[in-house]
Amino acid sequence: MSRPRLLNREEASSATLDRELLVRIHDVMVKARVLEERLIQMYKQGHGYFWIGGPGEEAFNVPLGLLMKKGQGLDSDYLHAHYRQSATLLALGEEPIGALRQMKNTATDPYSGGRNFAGHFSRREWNIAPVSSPIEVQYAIAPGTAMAQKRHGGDGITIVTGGDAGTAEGDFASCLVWSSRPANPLPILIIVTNNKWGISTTADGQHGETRISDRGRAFNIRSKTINGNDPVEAWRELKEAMDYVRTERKPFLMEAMVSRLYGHSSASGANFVANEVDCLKEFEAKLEKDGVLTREQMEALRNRYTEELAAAARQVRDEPQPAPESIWNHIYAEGK
Amino acid sequence: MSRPRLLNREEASSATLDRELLVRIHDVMVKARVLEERLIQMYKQGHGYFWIGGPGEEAFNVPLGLLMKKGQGLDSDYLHAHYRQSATLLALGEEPIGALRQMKNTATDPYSGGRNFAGHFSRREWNIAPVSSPIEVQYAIAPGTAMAQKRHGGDGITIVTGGDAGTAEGDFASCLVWSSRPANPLPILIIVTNNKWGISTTADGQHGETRISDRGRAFNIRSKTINGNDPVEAWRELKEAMDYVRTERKPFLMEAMVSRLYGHSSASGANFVANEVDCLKEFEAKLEKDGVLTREQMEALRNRYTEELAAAARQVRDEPQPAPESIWNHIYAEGK
Amino acid sequence: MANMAQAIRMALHYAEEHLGVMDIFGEDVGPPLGGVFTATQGLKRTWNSPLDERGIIGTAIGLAMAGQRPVAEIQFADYIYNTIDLLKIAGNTHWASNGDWNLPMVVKTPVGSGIRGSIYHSHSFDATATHIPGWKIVMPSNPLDAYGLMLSACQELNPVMYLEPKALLRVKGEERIPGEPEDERQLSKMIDAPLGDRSAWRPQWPALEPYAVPIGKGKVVREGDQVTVVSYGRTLPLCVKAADTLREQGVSAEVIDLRTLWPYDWDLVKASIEKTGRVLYVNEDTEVTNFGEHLMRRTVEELFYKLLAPPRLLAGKFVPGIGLADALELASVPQLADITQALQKLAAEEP
Amino acid sequence: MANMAQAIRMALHYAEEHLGVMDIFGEDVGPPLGGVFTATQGLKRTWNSPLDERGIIGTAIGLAMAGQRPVAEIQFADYIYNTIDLLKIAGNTHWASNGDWNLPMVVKTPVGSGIRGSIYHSHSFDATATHIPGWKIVMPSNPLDAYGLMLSACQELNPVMYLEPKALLRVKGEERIPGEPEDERQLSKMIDAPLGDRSAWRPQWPALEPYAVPIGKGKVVREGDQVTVVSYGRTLPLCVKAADTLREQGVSAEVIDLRTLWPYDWDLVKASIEKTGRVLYVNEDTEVTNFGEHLMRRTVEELFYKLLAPPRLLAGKFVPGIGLADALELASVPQLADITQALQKLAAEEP
Ligand SMILES: Cc1ncc(C[n+]2csc(CCOP(=O)(O)OP(=O)(O)O)c2C)c(N)n1
Ligand SMILES: Cc1ncc(C[n+]2csc(CCOP(=O)(O)OP(=O)(O)O)c2C)c(N)n1
Ligand SMILES: [Mg+2]
Ligand SMILES: [Mg+2]
Repeated sequence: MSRPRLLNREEASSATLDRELLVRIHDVMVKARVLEERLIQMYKQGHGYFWIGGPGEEAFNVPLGLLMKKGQGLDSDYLHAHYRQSATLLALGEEPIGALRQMKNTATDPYSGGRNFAGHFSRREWNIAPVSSPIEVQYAIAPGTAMAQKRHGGDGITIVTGGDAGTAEGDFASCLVWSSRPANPLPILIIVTNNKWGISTTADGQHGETRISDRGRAFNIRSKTINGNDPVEAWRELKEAMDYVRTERKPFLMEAMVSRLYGHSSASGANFVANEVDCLKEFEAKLEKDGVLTREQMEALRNRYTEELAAAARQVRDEPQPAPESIWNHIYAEGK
Repeated sequence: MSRPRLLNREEASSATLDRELLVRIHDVMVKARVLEERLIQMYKQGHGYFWIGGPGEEAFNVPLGLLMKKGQGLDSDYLHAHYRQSATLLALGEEPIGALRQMKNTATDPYSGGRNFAGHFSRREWNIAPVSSPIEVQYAIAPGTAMAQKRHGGDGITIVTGGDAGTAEGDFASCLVWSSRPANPLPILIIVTNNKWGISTTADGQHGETRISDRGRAFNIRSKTINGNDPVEAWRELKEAMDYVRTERKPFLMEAMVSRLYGHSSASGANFVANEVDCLKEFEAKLEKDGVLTREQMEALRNRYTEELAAAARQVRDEPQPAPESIWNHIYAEGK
Repeated sequence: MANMAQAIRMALHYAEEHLGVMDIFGEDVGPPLGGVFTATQGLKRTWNSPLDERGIIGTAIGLAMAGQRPVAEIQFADYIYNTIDLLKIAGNTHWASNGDWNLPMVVKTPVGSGIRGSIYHSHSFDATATHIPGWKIVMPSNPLDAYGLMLSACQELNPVMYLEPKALLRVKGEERIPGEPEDERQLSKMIDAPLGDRSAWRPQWPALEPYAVPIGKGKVVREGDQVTVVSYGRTLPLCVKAADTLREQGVSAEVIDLRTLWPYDWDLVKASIEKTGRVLYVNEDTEVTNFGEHLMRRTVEELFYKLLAPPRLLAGKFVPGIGLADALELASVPQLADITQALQKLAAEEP
Repeated sequence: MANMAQAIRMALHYAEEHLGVMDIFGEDVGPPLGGVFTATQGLKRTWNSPLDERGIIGTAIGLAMAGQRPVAEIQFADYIYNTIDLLKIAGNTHWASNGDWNLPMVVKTPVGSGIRGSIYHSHSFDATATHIPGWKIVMPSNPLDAYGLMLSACQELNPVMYLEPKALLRVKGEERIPGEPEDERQLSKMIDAPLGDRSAWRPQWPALEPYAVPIGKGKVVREGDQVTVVSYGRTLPLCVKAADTLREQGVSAEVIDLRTLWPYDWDLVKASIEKTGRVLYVNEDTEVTNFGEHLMRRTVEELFYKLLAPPRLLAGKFVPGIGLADALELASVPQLADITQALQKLAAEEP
């Protein structure tokens, strides 16, 4: 289960990307959706206290992960993510059971040892900065890794993601300022996933901008708004933007329009929302129509992941909770 | 000395504003320059611990003050200023001796009772919000008064000013966000006085923007960069912008290019800088050339203000310092 | 009886009707949600702000300058820490302008543990708030006090920090709020927003009456003469329970609800310690540079020779966060058993 | 002898040469100014940042994630208060990620009164900093310690807050920094930037040697057995002077320079109080929810029955700012006479 498998090597007839790639994207999208649905179910069954995650953003987040240069250190890409990024982690090859462990706040939770909410990934080995709950702080932090990469040379870049409502925080502006300094422009891909919501607040009353990406233009940052519900467009646009950042060593601002398929979080019920575009559903219709995958193949895939995740959830159920005295662990790093 | 006098009522031949107005602007500009020079001298003679102020910004700040609707409450204009705004205060009719008192931190200091640095005005009676040292916080605060004015109706507006370097703080972005919300656009004139410096740091390495005013465009805020060294242009542009804000009840972002004629503050020596445009010198050359005022008239005016300010400085010298136990006064406002 | 969230909502309704409050705002404070804890449902003067805490506090300051008596909310105190400079400005504006300007404004924000909030929905704010001069700081421990303190806060001429113990927001009171209907189901029908579509819903407010809990006044919640325990917020009801348990064991503990953290009711606390000679301070903020340490200092400074035992503090462990797993949260902030034990020990302590 | 600003500069030079420090940055930290207190003149790795404290702390965190060992400056601690959330994140990242990430970074910032800085160039930061878990916090009171603490800070695996008592930055030391030339005029010629155009100037660094003041170690600066005074930063030399005056009056005071505020050298403090039975804590932060109150709590908790008099705190008055006029500043934060008096009184106190 560690790497998305390539189910079919024939060329897709009418698809706009290589068939193999379409299948691979679809595979991870399904896996990510199934993971999030499992997390929601865990919450509803009392196997976790809080859920927040990224169902509805898979079409964007999967290409992002597949296009990242995975690894540790300045030659690889850094990701400063928010809490809707599970699909990106899976696309990088992460085992989904880690997310279940965090949901159940077990001692085995690989991201926080049972300390943090679901969706708060951290994996230094892959340059995944720890997700922290305060909105938008990652935008103030990301220029730091980008600056180190700029000095280091090579083609490693920094990627930072966050939501649309959060761009009202000054940290989003700080990111634009620090990334575009003539003294030292940074190799950073600044991403906003725009689902048009901040919890219960709709974007239309709060955003004077026509597009959030317009804010980059003022800084002479190359900027674009894309349809994040289409994995083909997302792949192409991300590839182009990342190539630009990698080679030009300059910032790029991308706004991706996405959906929020289960509301904000468990605090708002975590129920499926019917009136949003479901990127997976649309993609599957397209794959079927184009003859890339059959309905049966796709259902088989979903069933397999559903079973795998159900098994993983059962496994996690019996894993130990952190011990009370463990609160004292890791306050300070100690000499190695 | 309370109101700028009108020295001459004839029409200016080639001047682009009404002659009376030109003379009035010139009058306050001279007075403001002389005031700042006096403050610097006080500092250098040990009659104050720190100087910061606005010599070099008079061509912009005087028209601003003259165009403001002076008074208390929602029907008048609010000013959330930074520390280079003496000329605006004088244009409103403020007595310059208050600034000397603050410089000498006397108990009679009308703005802070000897507590705050020079240039930190406050006058509730005229809607002049207290200047506070932290850069750019006024941009986060100003939307509040503008919002009250919007609800109140009428044509009172809020004006906020600050420096170019400070726009890197998130509060500048907050101001743009809060002013341009589709749910409630605000009657606010957002001003940046761009002198191309932040203490010792030049703008060229730090600003990816071509013009700072471009940042307003992303929010669909009407925005403009003007030459703040020309009082005629400043008057005209400010008038137009203020009319727009007053009547449309919408935000306007104005960037005014100005000079920093005595360096950042006394911390950097407070010496005259030769290579910056001196708006007063240029304006006087123009007034002379256009026959609005003669060299002699202008020198007489300057001499008069110089003497008045010297006398005021002597007066302030003997005024009492605040008493130690006065630190306990005004921690809380008490029922009236 | 009303719960604390309903009590706050009713107080804000009273304030928008009678006290000149013109803006009740913050993230998700307005319709449709009416606040993540429902404390602002159905009010007339609410509106949703951008997701920008600095803008929220800044705008509140500006509105206060313009005399609008704003009530601004920070959704969780965990997210107030990028605004400390602005809070300091709000607290120093009157002083720095030598009395020229004053800022009648209220900042309300939920604090503390108790809802499994993990690292970022469990923060206390009392230590940080009490270190900022120029504010008045209140924190109710029951709905009636919540109502009375909010009414007082909305009449203040100065900035008031209104801390809401989130673990208690859904807990019902034991005393009726003046004007509250007898039947709590009726109250809920009248003022709680329905599930689902709320666009047509309007609350039916009961005929609320004014009621003041004066800022600066604490309250003796249990009288006793052997040991004093001073607390506020989430830990206050636990202190009461502990005192009741102790009483069964023959130990008489006096429980003081501070209610106002600044300026606090030292006369009340002092009189109690003079009587008992023993005092335990309880709060759940992290214990280093903690407001309880200030109270201990004052105690030692003024009452050293009257003490029968060292004053004690029971507070949150000095760790970087409250972990999500139950065991972590319970080990991090004072629980009932911790308080009971600490009181027993203190009551029994001999040199 | 070098002054403290020169000592910090030399330490940073050592750090950029030998300890892997790649970025020394902040507002006006780079050329031409080299910092508003000259502490970063002539260094290779300095650069001027945008005027954005949140960006400065955020970027430092990012650089630390990437292993660059940044030294970030906040020009005055007065302007750090919009970054408390980020400082908390820096302090909790290791813990929140269960040990996955660590952040080797230093934040330096001038603190305190003594330069007629008025409301916004006089702030202390010790109370706020010590309330943030996960940081180590140091504050030198002389150039040699400043040098040694900076070298230790730059070798830490964790965030270090380096507080610079601004009143002491221009004060010369009594002990030589290892490698510092004998003649202080020569040192100045070598490493102080000239007035006027500096574009062609390059410093000539002396052959500096490593020297460590370990984080967590205080120092007994004057031995004594009748009363203990514990301080740090600006007030430390005043405590020494006060102790010397008292000695002439026949009172023997032990003076401890804490040097590290967190984790502090409790063993040293405790041993001294066990000897003297009397302790005065001195700092200049405002006195409510003050770090000295934490030290007092610890004292009472552990040493109550050994105390001959109540422990005392002398700190800044709880007012919204330090006023510009001399009388205001002197009345707001502890001065020599205040310390001497407090010590005299404490030494003489009888129940
Ligand atoms: C600084 C801060 N303020 C408030 C919150 C509470 N909060 C959590 S998510 C959220 C809305 C975020 O909206 P957006 O940025 O659009 O991201 P989305 O959840 O829609 O992906 C809010 C207000 C927070 N976590 N951090
Ligand atoms: C928040 C904050 N950070 C730093 C400072 C120190 N400081 C005072 S003025 C200044 C430069 C301001 O530059 P700019 O905004 O361009 O205004 P100017 O002084 O040029 O008019 C700095 C860094 C401050 N006062 N406030
Ligand atoms: Mg959103
Ligand atoms: Mg400037």
